[in-house]
Amino acid sequence: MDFSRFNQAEQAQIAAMIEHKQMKDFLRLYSNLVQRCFDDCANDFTTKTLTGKEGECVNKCADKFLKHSERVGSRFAELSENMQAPGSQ
Amino acid sequence: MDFSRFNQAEQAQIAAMIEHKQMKDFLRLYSNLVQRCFDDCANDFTTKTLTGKEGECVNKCADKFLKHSERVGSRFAELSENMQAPGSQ
Amino acid sequence: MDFSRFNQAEQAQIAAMIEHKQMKDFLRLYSNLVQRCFDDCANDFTTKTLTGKEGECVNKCADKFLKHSERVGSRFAELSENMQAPGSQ
Amino acid sequence: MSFFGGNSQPQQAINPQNMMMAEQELEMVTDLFNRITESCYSKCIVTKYEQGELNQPEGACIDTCVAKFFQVNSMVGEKMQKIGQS
Amino acid sequence: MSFFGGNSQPQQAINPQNMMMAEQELEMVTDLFNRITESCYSKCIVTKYEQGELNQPEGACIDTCVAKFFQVNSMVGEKMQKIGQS
Amino acid sequence: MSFFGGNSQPQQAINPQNMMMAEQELEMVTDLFNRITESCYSKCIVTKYEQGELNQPEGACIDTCVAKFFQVNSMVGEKMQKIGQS
Repeated sequence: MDFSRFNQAEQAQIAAMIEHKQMKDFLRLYSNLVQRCFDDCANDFTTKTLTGKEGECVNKCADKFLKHSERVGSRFAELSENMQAPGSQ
Repeated sequence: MDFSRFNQAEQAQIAAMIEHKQMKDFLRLYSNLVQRCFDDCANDFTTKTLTGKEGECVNKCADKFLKHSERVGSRFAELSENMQAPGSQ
Repeated sequence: MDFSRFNQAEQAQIAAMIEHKQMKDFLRLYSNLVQRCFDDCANDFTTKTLTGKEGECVNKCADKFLKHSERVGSRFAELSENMQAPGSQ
Repeated sequence: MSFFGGNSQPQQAINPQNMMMAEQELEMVTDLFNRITESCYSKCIVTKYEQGELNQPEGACIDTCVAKFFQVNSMVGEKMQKIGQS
Repeated sequence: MSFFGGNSQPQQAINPQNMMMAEQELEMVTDLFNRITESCYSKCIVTKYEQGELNQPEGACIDTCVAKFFQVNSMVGEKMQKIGQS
Repeated sequence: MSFFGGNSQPQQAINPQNMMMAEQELEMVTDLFNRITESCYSKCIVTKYEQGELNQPEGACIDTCVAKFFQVNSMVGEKMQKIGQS
């Protein structure tokens, strides 16, 4: 994203907007992770607490989920840059 | 949620925010219920009006959906309180 | 939707609101279409570029998706009007 | 504003409460439309995509599907109202 | 405002930062509730809808399901904090 | 504001239209990212979770998946533009 066409005051406000958005994005990632790993790992509803197996699954799922997000993020950044290259300037 | 750390003016605005949110939450519950019960019950697309069987299914689905939400709500309230107990004060 | 109960100044602001919403709705339609057609058509992750078959599938999917939205839109408009008929005036 | 006179067209006040109501109404209609579009796609569209046109059974299915969704919507609405009153 | 005196009830300032924090907290709790409702519906409710009541196994399943969701939520929270600190 | 002089740093006006455009752009990018993350998780991740690492096939699948999603996104974009012009 290239916001250089905006003036300084506008860019300052956009920066604040981005910061606020990052907080929201982080919370969204967190809730998505929890729901996804719960859905994929919790399957026994006869015991009130997570079984060892379920806990282990959640742990690995959380790790994998974060690594997946990171990897998508890297590819996304590369491809977005390429996409903008012909358009910018 | 404990908003006692905020001043009176802020608490008043938060109360208004919560009221507005409750209206939105109710509408969301309503639309979720409609979509869920439609998806689960409407399966015959050769007749323009709901068949008796479909209607009965929607009725029971709506009842079950509301009771499910209520029960989740009760458990949620209990567990949220427990969660905050050690942190507050 | 009937906004005639509002005053002129309010109606002007509602019109602006609707215009802004239409832009957002269009972007939402667009992203839904992309995700839906990607999910239904991209299945081979051994080649970095879309295969001919995948591309063709995306093309037809996009056409079908748009026609589906249009048809739902027409029916929706008809039924919404009927629904309001007894209430209005 | 009319303080300074000369303003022949009287300024109308915008009631924020009304704006919120209009916004909510707008959002409800859009949400309903989006949910119908989604549900009826799953119910009616064959996702093999052999052609880009809607074929006859798909079209007929969509018409019925939208009508039935509206019926379910009203049914549930009436039910909720009864619950609210009791 | 107190500059001009006469205002016996001191006006309290609303800190927009605080409002944003409260809103975010509110939204997180609602989001958590909505996700639990959704996940536990899929996990616990038999969608044949033979009766409108929750039967005993469904009810028991919901209780456990909500409890386990909270546990997963805390587990992941602690994990994320550790990652954040390292 | 410059009316009263003395303000060496000229105040720049914030155009609300520009802010709305920037917000929309930001939201589109985030939305695209979220959808890719979701779709590629379903396409590439084996949900048995035998280990917490991405294994080699999963990693390779993600790379291709993101690339193909971008391609579909452009394809559809061009298609929509053609429709808009005709």
